[in-house]
Amino acid sequence: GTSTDSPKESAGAGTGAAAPAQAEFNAAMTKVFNPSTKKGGTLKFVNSGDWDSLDPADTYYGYSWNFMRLYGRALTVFKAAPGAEGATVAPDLAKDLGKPSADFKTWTYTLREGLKFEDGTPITSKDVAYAVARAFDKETFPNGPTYLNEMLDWPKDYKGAYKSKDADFSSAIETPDDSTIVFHLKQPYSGFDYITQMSPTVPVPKAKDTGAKYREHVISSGPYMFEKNEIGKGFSLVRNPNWDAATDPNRPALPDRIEVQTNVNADDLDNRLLSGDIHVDIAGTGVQPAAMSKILPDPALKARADNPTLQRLWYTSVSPTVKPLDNIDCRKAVQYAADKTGYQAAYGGEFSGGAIATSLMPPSVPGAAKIDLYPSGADGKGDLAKAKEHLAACGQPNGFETNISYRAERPKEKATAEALQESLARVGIKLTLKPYPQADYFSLYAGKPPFVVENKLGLAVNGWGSDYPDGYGFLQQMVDSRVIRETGGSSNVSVRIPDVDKMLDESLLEADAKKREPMWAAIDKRVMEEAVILPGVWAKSLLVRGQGVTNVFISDGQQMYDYVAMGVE
Amino acid sequence: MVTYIIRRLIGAVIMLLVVSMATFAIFFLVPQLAGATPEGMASRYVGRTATAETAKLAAERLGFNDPLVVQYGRFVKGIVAGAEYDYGPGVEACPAPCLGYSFITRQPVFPDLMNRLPVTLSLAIGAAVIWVVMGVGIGVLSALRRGSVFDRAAMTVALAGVSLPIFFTGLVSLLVFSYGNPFSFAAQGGHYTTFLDSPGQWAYNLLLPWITLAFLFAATYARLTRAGMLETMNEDYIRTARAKGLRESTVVTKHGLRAALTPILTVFGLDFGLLIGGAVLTESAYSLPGLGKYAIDAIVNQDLPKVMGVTLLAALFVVVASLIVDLLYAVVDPRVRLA
Amino acid sequence: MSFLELKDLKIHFPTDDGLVKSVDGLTFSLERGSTLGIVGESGSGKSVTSLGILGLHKGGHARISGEIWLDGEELVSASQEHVRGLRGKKMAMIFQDPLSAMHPYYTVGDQIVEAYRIHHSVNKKVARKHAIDMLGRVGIPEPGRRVDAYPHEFSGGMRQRAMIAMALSCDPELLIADEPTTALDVTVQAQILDLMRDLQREFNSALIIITHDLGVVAELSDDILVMYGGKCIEYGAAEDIFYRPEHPYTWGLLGSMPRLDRERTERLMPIKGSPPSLINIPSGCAFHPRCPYSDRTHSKADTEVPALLETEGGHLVRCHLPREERRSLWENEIKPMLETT
Amino acid sequence: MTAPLDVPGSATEADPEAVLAGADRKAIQGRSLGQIAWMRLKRDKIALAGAGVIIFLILVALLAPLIVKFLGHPPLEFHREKIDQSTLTPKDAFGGMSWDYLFGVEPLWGRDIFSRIVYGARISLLIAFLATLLSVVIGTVLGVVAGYFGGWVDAVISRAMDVFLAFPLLVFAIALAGVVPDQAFGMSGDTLRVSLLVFIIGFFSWPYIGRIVRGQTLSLREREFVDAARSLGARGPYIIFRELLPNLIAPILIYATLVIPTNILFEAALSFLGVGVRPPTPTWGGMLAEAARFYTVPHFAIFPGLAIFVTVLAFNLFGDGLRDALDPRGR
Amino acid sequence: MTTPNEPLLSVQDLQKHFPVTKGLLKRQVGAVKAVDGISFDVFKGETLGVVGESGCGKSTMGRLVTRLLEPTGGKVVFEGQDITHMSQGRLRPLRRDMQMIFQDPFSSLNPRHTVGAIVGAPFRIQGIKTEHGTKKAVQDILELVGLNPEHYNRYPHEFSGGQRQRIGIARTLALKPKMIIADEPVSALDVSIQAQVVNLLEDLQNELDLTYVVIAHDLSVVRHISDRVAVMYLGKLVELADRKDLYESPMHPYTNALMSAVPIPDPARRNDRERIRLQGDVPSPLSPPPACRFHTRCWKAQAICKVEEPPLVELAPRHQVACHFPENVSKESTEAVSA
Ligand SMILES: Nc1ncnc2c1ncn2[C@@H]1O[C@H](COP(=O)(O)OP(=O)(O)OP(=O)(O)O)[C@@H](O)[C@H]1O
Ligand SMILES: Nc1ncnc2c1ncn2[C@@H]1O[C@H](COP(=O)(O)OP(=O)(O)OP(=O)(O)O)[C@@H](O)[C@H]1O
Ligand SMILES: [Mg+2]
Ligand SMILES: [Mg+2]
Repeated sequence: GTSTDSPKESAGAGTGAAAPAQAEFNAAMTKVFNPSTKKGGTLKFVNSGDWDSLDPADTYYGYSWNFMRLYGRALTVFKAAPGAEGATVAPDLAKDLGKPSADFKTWTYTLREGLKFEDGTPITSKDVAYAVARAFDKETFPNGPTYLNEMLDWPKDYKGAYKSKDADFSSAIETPDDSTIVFHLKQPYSGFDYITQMSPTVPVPKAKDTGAKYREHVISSGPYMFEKNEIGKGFSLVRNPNWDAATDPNRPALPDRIEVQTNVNADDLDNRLLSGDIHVDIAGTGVQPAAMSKILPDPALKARADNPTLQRLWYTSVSPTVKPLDNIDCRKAVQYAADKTGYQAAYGGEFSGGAIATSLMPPSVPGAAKIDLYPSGADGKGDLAKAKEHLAACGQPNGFETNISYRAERPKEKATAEALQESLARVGIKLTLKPYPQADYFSLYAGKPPFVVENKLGLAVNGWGSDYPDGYGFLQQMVDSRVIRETGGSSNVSVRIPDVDKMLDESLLEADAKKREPMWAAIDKRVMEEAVILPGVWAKSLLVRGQGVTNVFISDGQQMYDYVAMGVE
Repeated sequence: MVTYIIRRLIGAVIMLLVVSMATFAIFFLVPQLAGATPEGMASRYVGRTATAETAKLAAERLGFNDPLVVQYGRFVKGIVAGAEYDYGPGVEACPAPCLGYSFITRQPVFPDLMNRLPVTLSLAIGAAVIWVVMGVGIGVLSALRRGSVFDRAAMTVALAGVSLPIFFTGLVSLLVFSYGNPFSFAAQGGHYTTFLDSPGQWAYNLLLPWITLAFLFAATYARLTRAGMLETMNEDYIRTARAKGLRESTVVTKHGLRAALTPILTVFGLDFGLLIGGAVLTESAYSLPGLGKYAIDAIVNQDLPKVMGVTLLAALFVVVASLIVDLLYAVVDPRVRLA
Repeated sequence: MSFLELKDLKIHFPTDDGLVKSVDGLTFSLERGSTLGIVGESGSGKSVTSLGILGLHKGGHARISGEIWLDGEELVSASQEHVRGLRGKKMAMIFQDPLSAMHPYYTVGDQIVEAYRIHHSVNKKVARKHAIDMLGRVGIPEPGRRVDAYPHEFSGGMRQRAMIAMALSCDPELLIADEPTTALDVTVQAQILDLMRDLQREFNSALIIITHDLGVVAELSDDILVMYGGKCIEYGAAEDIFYRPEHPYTWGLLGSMPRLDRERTERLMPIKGSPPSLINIPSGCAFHPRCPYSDRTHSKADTEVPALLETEGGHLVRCHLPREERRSLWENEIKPMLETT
Repeated sequence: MTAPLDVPGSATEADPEAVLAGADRKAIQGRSLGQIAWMRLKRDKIALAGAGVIIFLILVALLAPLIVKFLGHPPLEFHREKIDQSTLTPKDAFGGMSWDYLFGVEPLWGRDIFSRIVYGARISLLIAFLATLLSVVIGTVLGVVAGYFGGWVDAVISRAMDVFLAFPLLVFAIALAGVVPDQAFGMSGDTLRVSLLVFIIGFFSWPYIGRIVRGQTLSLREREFVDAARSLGARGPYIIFRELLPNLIAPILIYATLVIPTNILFEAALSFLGVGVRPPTPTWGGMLAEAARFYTVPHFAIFPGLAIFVTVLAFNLFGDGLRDALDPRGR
Repeated sequence: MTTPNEPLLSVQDLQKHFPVTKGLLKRQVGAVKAVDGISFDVFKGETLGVVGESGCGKSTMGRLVTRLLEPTGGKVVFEGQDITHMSQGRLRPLRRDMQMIFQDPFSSLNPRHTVGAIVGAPFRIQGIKTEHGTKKAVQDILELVGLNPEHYNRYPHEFSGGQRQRIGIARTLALKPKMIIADEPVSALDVSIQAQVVNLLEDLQNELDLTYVVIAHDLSVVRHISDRVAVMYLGKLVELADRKDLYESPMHPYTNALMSAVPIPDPARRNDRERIRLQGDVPSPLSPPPACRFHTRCWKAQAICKVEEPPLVELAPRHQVACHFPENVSKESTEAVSA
C-alpha cells in the first residue's frame, strides 16, 4: 500500500466475448469496450511522472504492476476481465493457483512447461526463487513491496541474494526441482495467491542480474521485451520472440510495439490524449482539472471517459498527540465541522475526486460496511451545531488554533487544506497551512511523531490506497500503531489504538475469508470512534479512453485500464 | 595567453568549488539545522515501506553518517578520480567526472546531464540566434533613427518585453498558439525531437519556446544595442571616419557597430552561459526535458546528486562562456590584454 | 574668389534648454598655401565651425545657413553625398585628441589605408605601401613595422603624427587642424608644429589651425581670426593682431598671457567674468558685459550688435568704440602695460 | 595709472556679480543636482506615468483591506456557489466577471480574483522593496568597501560577485526556498516566508548593485575632491560617508529602481514554482501557477499576469526616466 | 625675496616607486619610478615652480609632500618635523599648515556639496570652532577669493571653471595654511580666466604671507609666478635655480630645449628664434634610461652620460644642475665640480 499512487494486482487473459460496447460514459467499467483480436500497431503510453523503477523487485506503483505484466510474468496474475472478475487471481507462470498446506503455512506452485526468457534460456523455479531472494535486499531495491520479506520464514540474519550470497534460504523458499517452488510462511495466510501476483515473483536470471542497474534492462519473461530504455525520457518494448502464447492464456499480446514517454507535462498529456495523439495516460489517476472542465460539459468527450472508484481513501490524520486534539471531543468537533463537499471539490469533484467518505474502507473493498459516525448534515457541509457542542465539551467553546500540513507539490492537498481551513473556521477552529516537501513529508515532517508534536501539526492531509483488494491490505499500513516510528517515515501518523493492533493480529489468524471480513469493518468502526482519521473522499478517477484503442476495460484488480489486454486498431 | 587561460581555469575551479559547497550546504546543512538525522534524511530514499533498519542501512550506504566535510570530500573526489557504487551484485565504477548517482533513480548523474544537455542547447541556441538577430537589428535601426516612429514603437515593445514574466508569456502563447485551438501553428509543450532524428520536427517543436525566450532577450538586447550604438556614434572616431569621407553605411557598420557590439558580447556570453545551465522557467512552462526541468524535478525529489550535477554544470557553462567571451574580446578589441 | 570662403555661416543647435547659437554669422576667406589661425576661448564655436566646413553637421539636428565656398563649389546647399566625396580628398581634418579620434579596433595602417582607398581605387597592397610612405613622411620611425600597430600602442606624439598622415593621405587641399597640439607636451608640440609647417609648404594646401594658444597661432598663421560667442570679433594678418589689435577682447587675451620671452610683468591683466553661454548671448555686443569700455559706447553696447568693419588692409574689427579711441587706448594704455618689466 | 583690464582691488578684482553675469544664471540659480533632475523628470511624461502607477500600486497595497471592503470580497472567502461543482470552473461566462466580482472568481473555490490581486500587490511590493533594500545595502556596503579599499579586499569581493553572477540563481533559490523548514530563525508562517524570500532575492541580487557601486567608487576615488578631503586630514569614514556616498546616491537610486522590477519578477517566478509565500496568502506568481492548472479559464491567468506586467513596466518606465534625469550623459 | 635660513619644507632624496604587478598573486614585475630621488628646500614666503613634461613625476612629488602618498624612500621635513612616515592621525594637525590646490576644477569639488559645505569642510574635519560660526568664516573666505558670499548655498555646477577654481582655493585658505602646493592650478582654464587665478594667487600670497609650490607644465606661467624654478625629467630634478637665472641662462640642455620649444606669441620672432628640437618622446618611467636619463634625447650626450649619473650640484650661486655638460657655465665652476 502506499500513500501515493497505489499498486494493485493484475489481470488475467482473455478479453472475453462481451458484446461491443457503445461509446458512452463508463462504457469500459463493466464491459470490454471496442473488443478486437487484431494484432499489430503501436500502443503509445505517456506518463506525466516517472517510474520508481522498472525492476520488478523495486517498483510499487499500481500502474507499474499493471504495465509490468507486458514484460514480466509472476507466478499468478489478476484476470484480464472487466469489473469484479478482474480482481480474481489466475495462474500465470504457475500451472495452477498455489496449493496451500492444511495450515496455510506452506504454498506450492508448479511452473508451466516451455517457459523462456527473452534470450531463450528456460525459466525455472530457481529463477523465481532468486528473484524473491534478491528482492529481499531493500537497500538495493528500496521501493518494492516487502510482503514476502515479512511473511516468509527467512533464516535469521538473511540479507538477500547479494549480501548473503550463498546462504541457504530453504527455510523460506524451496525449489525441489526446476518446475516446483515451495514457500514457507511464518504465519498462516490464506490469501497468498494475491501476494504471488506481485512483481517480486517475476523471475530474474541470476546470470543477467545487475542489481540496481537491472532496471535499465529487465530480462523479459512476457510477450514484450525492452528495445530501448532512456530513463527519465521513456522507453519502447517490442515483441519477445521467445515468448510462447501457448504457455500464456492470460495475454492476448495484440500490439507489435509499445512506446512509453515519461515526464510529460500533465496538461499536455491530457490534451494529447484527447486529441488522439497518444493512447493511454499510464498513471491511471485521471485527468487534470483543466481537461476535466473540457470533458464533462462536452457529451462527445464525456462518452470517451470512464469514472472508476478506487480502493483509495483521501483523508486527513487528526493527531491525538497535539493539544487540544488529545481530547476526543475536540477531534469530534473537527469531524463534524469539516465540509465534506469542499473536500470532494479539492480532489476534483464527484467525478475526478470521488465519493464523500464517511469511514475508512471504500465500498469496493470486500467487507466494507456503511459506517457514518459523524454525519455531516443533509448538504454534506458539516454539522456545525454538533461541532460546537463537542467544542464546548472539549473546553474550547470558541474554537482553537492548530496547523494543517500537506505536501507542497500536490495542488489537491493544498486545496484540501484550504477547504478545511475555511470550513473549520466556521466553528472557530483556526488552521494554519504548512506545506512540506513531498519527498520528506513522512520522513521528516508529518510522519515524524516528535515533529508533529513540536510543530503542532494537529491535522495532516494524507491518503492511502490498497495494494490488493483485501481489508488487511487496505487497513494495516493506515491503522497499525506499530508501524509508527519515532524517527519518522510511516504514513500512519495518528492511529494509536491498542485495540486495533490486537484486532489486526487476530484477523490474520483467521483463515476463513468470510469470517475475516466483518473483522475489517469492526476495525474501521473502532478507528472512527476515536476520530483520529477524518475521512475525505473515496477516490475516483476520470479516465479517458485513447482513440483507436481496442479491448479497453477497467478491472477491479487494477482500478484503471488493464494494459495487458489492450490493442490498437 | 596560455598562462592566462590556465589562470582563469584555476579561478574557475575555485569558483565551482564554492558553488558546489554552497549547494551541498543547502541540502545537508539546512535540513540538519532543521533537525534531520542521517536516518531521517536517508529515509527519503528508501521507499515507502522501509523499516528503520533499512533507513539506517541506506544512511550508511549514502554515507550520511560521516561528517559533512568527509561527504563533501567524497563528492569532489568522485569528480576528480571517479568513484565506485554498490549496485548489489557488484560494484560499478563511475569514471571521472563522476557527479555521483541519483539517490532515487540510482542512475549516474553525468550521463543524465549529457542526455538533457542537447535539449537545453537546442533551446538556447535557437533562441539565441533569433534574439541576437532581432535584438541587435532592431537596436541598431532604432539608434540610427532615433526619435522616429519606428524607434519609439520598437522601444515600447522592448520595454514591454522585458516586463513580461516568461512563465506568463509561455502560458499565454501555449493558450493562444497551441493546445489544439484554431490559431495554433506550434507544437504543444513537452515535445522534443532530436535534431538528428528530424530537423523539421525539432524546429517545429521548439518554435514556441524559442520565440518566447527570444522575445524576452531580444527586448533586452534591442535596448542594450540601441544605447550602445547611440554612445558609439558619438565617439570621436566616428567623426574621424566621417571626416575621411567614408560612406555612412560603412561608418555605421565597420566603425560603429563593431565597437557597439563588443560590450554586448559580454552580456551575451553570460546570458548564454546561464541559459545553457538551465532555462528553468522556459523549460517548466513548456515542459521541455532539458537541464532546467531536470533541476526542478531533482529539487522536488530532494535528489541531491542531481541538483549538484546541474548546478555545477550550469556554473561551468557560465565560467566557460565568460572565458570564451574574454578571449574573444581580446581578439575583437586589441586594447584588451590578457594578463 | 578665394579658395575657401565662408559667408555669414550660422550653425545653431536646438536643444532642450534652448537654441545654441554655436556659430552665428561667420565670414572669412582663405587662399591656398596660406594659414589661418582661429583663436578663442572654450565654447566660442571653433570646433563647430570646422566641422561645419567639412559638412559633418549634415544629417544631424543642426540648423545651418549661410554659404561655404570651397574651390568654387558651394557646400551648404550641396548634397550630403557630394560633400562626403570631398571629405578626405579635398578637405581633411586633424582632431585634438588622437587617441579617441582613432578607432581603437583597427591598426593605424588600416585606418590610413581606408582613408586612401575611399578616393583611390587601388588594391590593398598599394594602399598599404602608401600608408607606410605617409607614416615615414610624418616622421614615424620604422614605418614598415609601425603600420601594423594599434593606436593605443603609440605614444601621444606618434598618434598625432599618424592622425596627420591619415589626414594627408589623399593630398587634401584644405587641412583643418582642431587644437592639434593641446594634448601634447611642449617638446612634442614643437615637433608637430614644425611638421605641419613643413608639410603645408610641401603640399601647398590651405591650413586652418584652431587653438586657444596665441603662441601656436603666432608660430604658424598668416592670418588670425578671433572668435567670441560664435562670432568673429577681430580678423587680420598675424602682425596686425599681435602688434595692432583693436578689439578689447584681443587686448584681454594678450594681457592675460604670461610670456616666456619677457621678464615677468608685475601683474597679468585678465578679462573679468567668464565667456557667455551660447544660448543666451548677451544682447548687443556679446562682449559688453566683460568689456571695461562698454560705458564709452553711448549705451550702444547692449542694444546694437556692432558690425565687423574693415579698419585698414584686411584688418576687421567688431567694436562700437570709435577707431581713434581704440587706437589711442591700445597705444597709450594697453601696450605699455604689456611691455612693462 | 588705471589698468583698464584689471579691476583694482587685488584679490576681489572680479566683481562677483559681474563674474556671474556672463552666463544666464537665472535658470539654474540655487538648484542642487537633485532639483535639476527633478525638473527633467517632470518633463518626462512617460516616467511620470510610471511613477503614477507605482504610487497607485503602493496605495492599493496599503489600502488593500479598504479597497476590498468596498469593491470585493475577502480574499480568502469561498464562493462555491459561483462554481460549477462538477467541472469546478466558474458557472458564469467570462470567469464570473461582474460588478460584484470585478475580475471574476477563481475556479475551485470561487474566491474573488480582484481582491486576491489587490492583496497580492502587498506581497509583491513588500518583497520587492525589502529585497531591493537588502541588496542595495549589501551591494552598497561591499561595493564601496571594494572600490574604496581596493587591493585584496577588492579582489575578494569582486570574486564573490563573479561567483554570484555565475550561479544558476533560480535553481539555487528554489532549492533554498524549498528546504528551509517551516519554523526557523524565530519566525514562522508568512513572516518567515517573506523574510526568506527577501533574503534570497536580496542576497542574490546584490552583486548587480555591488558592481555598479564599486565601479562608481573606483572612479570617484580618483576624483580630486577625495584627495582634497584627505589632504584636509579627513578619515576613511568621513570620506566614505560625506564625500563618496552623496555621489553614489544617484546611481544607487537608478539601479534600485531598475532592480525592483527584476525582483518582482523573481518573486513571481519563485511563487510560480511553488516555493514562494504559502497559500492561501495570495500572490501573483502563485495565482499564475494555479491558473496554469485551470488554463481553460483564461481570465484566471490574465489578471495576475497583467498585474505583474503593469507593475514591472511601471518600475521600468520610471527607472528609465530616472536614469535619464539623473545621468547627464543620458541625453 | 628674503630667504630665511630655515626652510619651511625640506625634501631629501625623495622616492616613490609604484609597483607594477602581474598575475593572481600580484607578483611584482617592476616599478614605475615616478619620483626617484629628488631633494630641494622651500623657504618661507617664496614660490617654487616645478616644471617638466607629462609623466615626469610632478604630481607624484606634490602628493608625496602632502603625504597623500607614502614615500618609498627619502625624507620630507615640514617645519622641522619629519613627516615622511608620520601616521595620518599625527599628521592631521599639521595639515592645517600645508594645503593643496588641484588641477581640475571640475573633479576637485564634490558636486553634491554646496559651496558652503566645501569651503567649510576644513573646519569640520579639523574640528575647528570659529568665532562667529563656520558660516561667517566661510563667507569671509569666499569674499577673500572674489566670490559672492551669498553663493554659500550654491552647488559647484552652477559656477564657471574659474569660479570653481576660486572655490578650491578658498577651501585651502580656510585653515590659514603656511604653505600651499598647487598642482597645475590653471592649466584647465581658459587664458582669460587663467590670468584671474594667477593674479589671485599672487595677491593671496602677499596678503597672507603664503609659501607656494606651484606645479605646472606651462613654462610661461611658472616664469610669471615663481621665485625659484625646479625642472624635472623622468622622476629626477635636473635643474633648480632662481627664476631669472634659469630662464636667462639655463644650464641643463633639457631646460634649454624645453624653453625653446615654447611657442612665442610674437609673429615677428617665428623665424628668428634659435630652436632646439628634441627628438622623440619622454621614455617610459617603467624602464628609464640608465645614468643620465636625458641622454637618449640629448644632443650633447657622450659616453659618460650613459654610464654615470650626474649629481645635482650647485654650479653657480643658488643654481643647481645635474649634467655632465652644462651650458652657460663659467669655466671655474665646471672645474670646481670635476675636481
Ligand atoms: N551637437 C551639438 N548640440 C548642441 N550644442 C553643441 C553641439 N556641438 C557643439 N555645441 C555647443 O556649441 C558651442 C561651441 O562648441 P565648440 O566645440 O565649437 O567650442 P570650441 O570653441 O571648439 O571650444 P573648445 O576650445 O572647448 O574646444 C558649445 O557651447 C557647445 O556646447
Ligand atoms: N598610482 C599610481 N600607480 C602607478 N603609477 C603611477 C601612479 N601615479 C602616477 N603614476 C606614474 O608615475 C609617473 C609620474 O606621474 P605624475 O602624475 O606624477 O606625472 P606628472 O608629472 O604629474 O604628469 P602630468 O603633467 O601628466 O600631470 C607616470 O608615469 C604615471 O603613470
Ligand atoms: Mg573645440
Ligand atoms: Mg600631474
